[in-house]
Amino acid sequence: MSILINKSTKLVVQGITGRDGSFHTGKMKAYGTNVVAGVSPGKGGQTVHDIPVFNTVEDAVKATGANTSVIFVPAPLAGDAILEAADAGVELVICISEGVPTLDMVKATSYLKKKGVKLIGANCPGLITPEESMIGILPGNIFKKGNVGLMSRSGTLTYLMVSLLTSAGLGQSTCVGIGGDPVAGLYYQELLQMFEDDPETEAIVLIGEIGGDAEERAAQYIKDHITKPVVAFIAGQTAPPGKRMGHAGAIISSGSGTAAEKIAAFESIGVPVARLPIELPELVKKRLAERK
Amino acid sequence: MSILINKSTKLVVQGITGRDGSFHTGKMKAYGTNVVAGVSPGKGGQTVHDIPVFNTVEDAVKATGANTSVIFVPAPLAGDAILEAADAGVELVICISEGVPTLDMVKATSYLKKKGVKLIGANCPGLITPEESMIGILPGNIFKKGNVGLMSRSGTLTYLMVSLLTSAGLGQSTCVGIGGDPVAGLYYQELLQMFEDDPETEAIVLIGEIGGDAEERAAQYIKDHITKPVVAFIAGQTAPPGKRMGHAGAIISSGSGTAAEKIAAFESIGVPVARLPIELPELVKKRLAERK
Amino acid sequence: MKIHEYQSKEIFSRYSIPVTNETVCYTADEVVAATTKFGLPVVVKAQVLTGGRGKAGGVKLARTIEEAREAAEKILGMDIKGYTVEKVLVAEGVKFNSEFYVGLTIDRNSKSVIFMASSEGGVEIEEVAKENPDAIHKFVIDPDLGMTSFVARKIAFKLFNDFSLVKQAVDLFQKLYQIFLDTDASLVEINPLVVTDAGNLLALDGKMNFDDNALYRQPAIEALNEPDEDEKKEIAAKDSGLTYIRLDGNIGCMVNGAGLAMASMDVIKYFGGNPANFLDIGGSSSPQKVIDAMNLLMSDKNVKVIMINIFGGITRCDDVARGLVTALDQMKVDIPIVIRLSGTNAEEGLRIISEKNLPIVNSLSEAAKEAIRLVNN
Amino acid sequence: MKIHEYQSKEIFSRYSIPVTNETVCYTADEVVAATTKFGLPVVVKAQVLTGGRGKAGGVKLARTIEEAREAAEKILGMDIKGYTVEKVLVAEGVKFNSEFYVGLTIDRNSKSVIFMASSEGGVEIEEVAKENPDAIHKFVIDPDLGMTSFVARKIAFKLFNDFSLVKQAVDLFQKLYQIFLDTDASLVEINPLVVTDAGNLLALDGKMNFDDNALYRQPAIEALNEPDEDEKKEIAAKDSGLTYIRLDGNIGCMVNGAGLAMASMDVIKYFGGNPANFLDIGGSSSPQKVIDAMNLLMSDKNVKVIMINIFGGITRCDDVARGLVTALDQMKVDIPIVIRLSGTNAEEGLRIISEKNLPIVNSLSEAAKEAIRLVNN
Repeated sequence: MSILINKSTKLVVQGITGRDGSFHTGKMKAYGTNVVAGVSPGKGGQTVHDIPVFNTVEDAVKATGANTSVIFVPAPLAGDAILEAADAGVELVICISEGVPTLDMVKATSYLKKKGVKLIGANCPGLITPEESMIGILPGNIFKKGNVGLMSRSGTLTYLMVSLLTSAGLGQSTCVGIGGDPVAGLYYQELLQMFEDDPETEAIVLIGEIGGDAEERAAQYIKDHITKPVVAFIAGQTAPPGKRMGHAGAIISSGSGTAAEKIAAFESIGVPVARLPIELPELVKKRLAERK
Repeated sequence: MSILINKSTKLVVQGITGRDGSFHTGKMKAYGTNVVAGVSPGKGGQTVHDIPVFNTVEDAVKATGANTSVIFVPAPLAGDAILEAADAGVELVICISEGVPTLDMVKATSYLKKKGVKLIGANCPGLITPEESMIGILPGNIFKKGNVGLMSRSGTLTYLMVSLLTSAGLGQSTCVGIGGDPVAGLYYQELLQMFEDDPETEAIVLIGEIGGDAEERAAQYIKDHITKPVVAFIAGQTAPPGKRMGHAGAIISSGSGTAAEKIAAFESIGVPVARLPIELPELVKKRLAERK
Repeated sequence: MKIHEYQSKEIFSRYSIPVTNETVCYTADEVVAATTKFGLPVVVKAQVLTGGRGKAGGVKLARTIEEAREAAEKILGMDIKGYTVEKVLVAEGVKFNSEFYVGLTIDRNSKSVIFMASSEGGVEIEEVAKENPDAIHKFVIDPDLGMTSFVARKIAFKLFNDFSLVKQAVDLFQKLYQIFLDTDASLVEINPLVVTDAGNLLALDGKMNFDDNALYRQPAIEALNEPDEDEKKEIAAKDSGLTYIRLDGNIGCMVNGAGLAMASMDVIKYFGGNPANFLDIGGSSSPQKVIDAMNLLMSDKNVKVIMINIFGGITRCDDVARGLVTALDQMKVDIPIVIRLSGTNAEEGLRIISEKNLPIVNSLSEAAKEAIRLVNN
Repeated sequence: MKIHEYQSKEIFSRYSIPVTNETVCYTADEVVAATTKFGLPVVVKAQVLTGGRGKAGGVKLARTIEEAREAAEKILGMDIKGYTVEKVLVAEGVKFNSEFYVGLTIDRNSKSVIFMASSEGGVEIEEVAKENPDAIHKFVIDPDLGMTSFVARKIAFKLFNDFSLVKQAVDLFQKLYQIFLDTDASLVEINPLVVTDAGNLLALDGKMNFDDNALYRQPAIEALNEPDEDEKKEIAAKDSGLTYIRLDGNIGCMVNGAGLAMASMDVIKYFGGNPANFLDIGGSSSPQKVIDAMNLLMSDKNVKVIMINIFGGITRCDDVARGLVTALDQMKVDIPIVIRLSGTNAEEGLRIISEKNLPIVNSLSEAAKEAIRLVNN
């Protein structure tokens, strides 16, 4: 088991003929992800890495039975690409594109909710169920099959954390990068519940960052609904207020959204928070040991 | 039993201070309908027929627990009034207003579907569960409690049909005027299923008219899903093509939507169609007798 | 409400949808002048608010100035289905290699705008619908999404293989949808939409109908209305809250409700009579409406008897009765009247009317039979 | 992106939202002229792209021409939180009897636009939020519905009892929402929205922020941008695909990914160092980006050591390595560099870089410690 994706995931890549789309399709395929189709309007009939390209997602889904889509199109086209994927009947959409206008995401998330389609991102690195399926831009070699579920607003910070976990012998059930934009798809709560319900996941790692109150809400959700051990890390402990740290979300405004507040929220409900990345694996092991 | 409304229906009247709203509120109350609130922006705090008036439907629902709304506002405001009712949490909205722009109805029906709220109308006379609740502009005295479920695209034609049924000793479980506009709320199929599921309804009368293919679709639905006896009547048997007969829907175009086609659709599946209104009660009795 | 081809294409132009170079002309001389301006060949097309002008000879290709003048002289003044041609559209001839159909209308079943597209353009779409329904692609437009790029692209790929045409079509489809919303249209059609020899999409013809219920917020559209004589009467009726359609019989009908009005006509016909009109006085009546309705009925000289059939609901029978009494006081009504009243405030209505000593009947069938008897007297 | 009060109110005016009579001035003489034009009293307000100008003395009421000149002279050139006041807004004094707050922004939790309204206007809304959160009414706007009349009415009735004010507010709220959508705003605020003695709503102040991701389709908004020196550097960086924020330390950081960049700063601080900047070279890197990043780091004279921390994903380590090698060939880099590379194509990257003989470390903690050691040498 795992969450969201596994061996039976059939992936369509939107924007497969672009530089990044093509490159990462190769990487995904090499990892073992079942990439069944690509989409690039006007390039239907071509192939990329031996994968057939279609003009529309609808055509791709009809021809290949794809049930999941990953999006690599330029930001101005990403909102429309998300809508197209949902309209074509996939169950899960992962949007890698960075810089998507917020109002496009407002429209997209509203439509996907109506359609009952799950979204991850935009502006996210994707997700992986190690040794089964990797979707997005994650460096597959650092992941290892195991029992830690991980979710993160960050991309490369996730890789660092995962490589520390893997080095410490802690494999992962599924790792999800939820993205750093103000309006995004699945968030901590939904993923926490999925990991809680997943028999293969024994501990959950939550990697947060400054800005907004998603971590505080997650802490509340953990208190109310989660029985499995959770360990957290918060990036931006030393970030100055009022400056946007890359992610649209990563801004501390008016004395709220600080790392200190988030760390306090977790620690007050017994979720340990690593101060240095390198402390994380030990905290996970400790919590797992306590449980047994 | 009955469908849609009964003794426990708590009604709010939108546009209660207008001429028609006020007049028909009095009629509904006199019939025994449980009218708990009225709405008229800027007139909150007043009363009409001893019924408290609120500025918004939300206020009315919060204060009175109204679960159904009827709308008597001018057509340009009706689309917004439907949205307001659905947003405020009622389960059923009946829009009496006539002349509502079609695109306003497109928006309203889409929103109500998302919210799971039922709509009847616009441009309809309302509905009645005799001796329990009457909502709209129906002349209550012609109805009688019984076992015939009736649905109609027309208003006054319904009254004629009902008075003929009542005179013949055939009471009604619920009678619904679905309205004659191109885009409307509940249609034949949904109501057929409700009557099928209602233990009190023993026979169903469907009153149609020229234009569109709603009757043909209803015939197909009856064939596939309805076990109770159905009798039909189609208005406009002699209407000339290309002329819009009052209802936006009642137009015969390009040789489709004619009464002859609709009558044929019903008769081909064994649903008898009255040629004159006065024939209807006998057909109902005959079908009921055949069943027993 | 309908508008002419040239008016539809003026709206298209305002949204940068490519249309032919063209101008509307009222005389043969103007046609010749326009032809000279555009260069040969030109197409001369009757502008009438009805279909079937092609079959009636209302569209002609002119390869010379003389042919243009001849075409103008033949078409101007021509009668097409009862409409007299008062103006023609002169359009520059265009070379094209394929014809498509695109149209937007309201779909009752999905309760949404529906986009129809077909590679079989240039012929009547109703015929395609009958003979080869699979050749018409239909796309329900989610009102929350609108005509987003991917929807337009999905449609465009059904019609075109060439990606340059797909891109033009996406733009054009999005504009058509915007026009539909902006104008409260009930139909927007391009037939044919052609691919010119230069590889560009072009609207060769255009058609728009509008939602009458929304005209109150579309003054610019309403200003384009050119009602014929019967329609003027219908519009005047509508301004009084009445829906009136003139027919060719002799029994004037006044009914409340469209369904009941149609059923009343059906019953009259069933018993061998001929209704002179459809007249729905609507709900929410006031006495004045009844007076207006009586005036309307009396203005039709064919009417030999008046049959009033009212079933009160939102219409109150006492209002109708009061209006009728006032009308009879104000105007000379020298033909018989048959009345049936029931429903809301029927008793009060019957009491009011009783002073005028009019024949009151108890059922629609009786009313129809009595009206027929009176007209045959 | 932020704009000034006067620019926000110009946008409001374009949508017929009533604002005070006002004009922007750059000199005291202009302020006197504007005062003469409007009549006394006037309010002179600093126009700076930061909050808290009121507390800083940047807003003054002038009851005489002399007071207006004095106010202008005091405010122009004033420093507010590091921003120099270069222009003031002179606004006609208005008599009003109550102040409200209305604002629109994006709500992360509902993933929608949210409308906030409060009867406690005229003070900082953040203070109201802390001290009396119930005084702020919040309404999530369904993106499929938008600010329909009933939604605007629901909000308006929370603020006003007088129906004339409700009607004005409904109109104003609908326009504000339209502005939000039309301009891709991230914040639209009127604080205070006042009721004048004449009983009219009036926007006394206005504030707008915009979604940087959408500026590409908002050229008119982007043209209003007035970046300060640091922001200009940040914008130039962004044009190269880099996100750069200058800080006051001495360890120059080059990291890929915002989260990792923040964590790298945290680790440096944890071990007692001071980062000179936040620099995210983003995903989808090309060698040129690394060259641009190196130039940016070297342009800060405080930087004593450079720490590069790359975890390849969409960023390829070989691209970074190639860029770095080229940069070192092109420019004089006389300070030490500490490098950590892992992830996509890390081996190839390390191979490329090995020719330059740079110190390569294996973990972030090690990198931070090494950088600190080098800076302390």
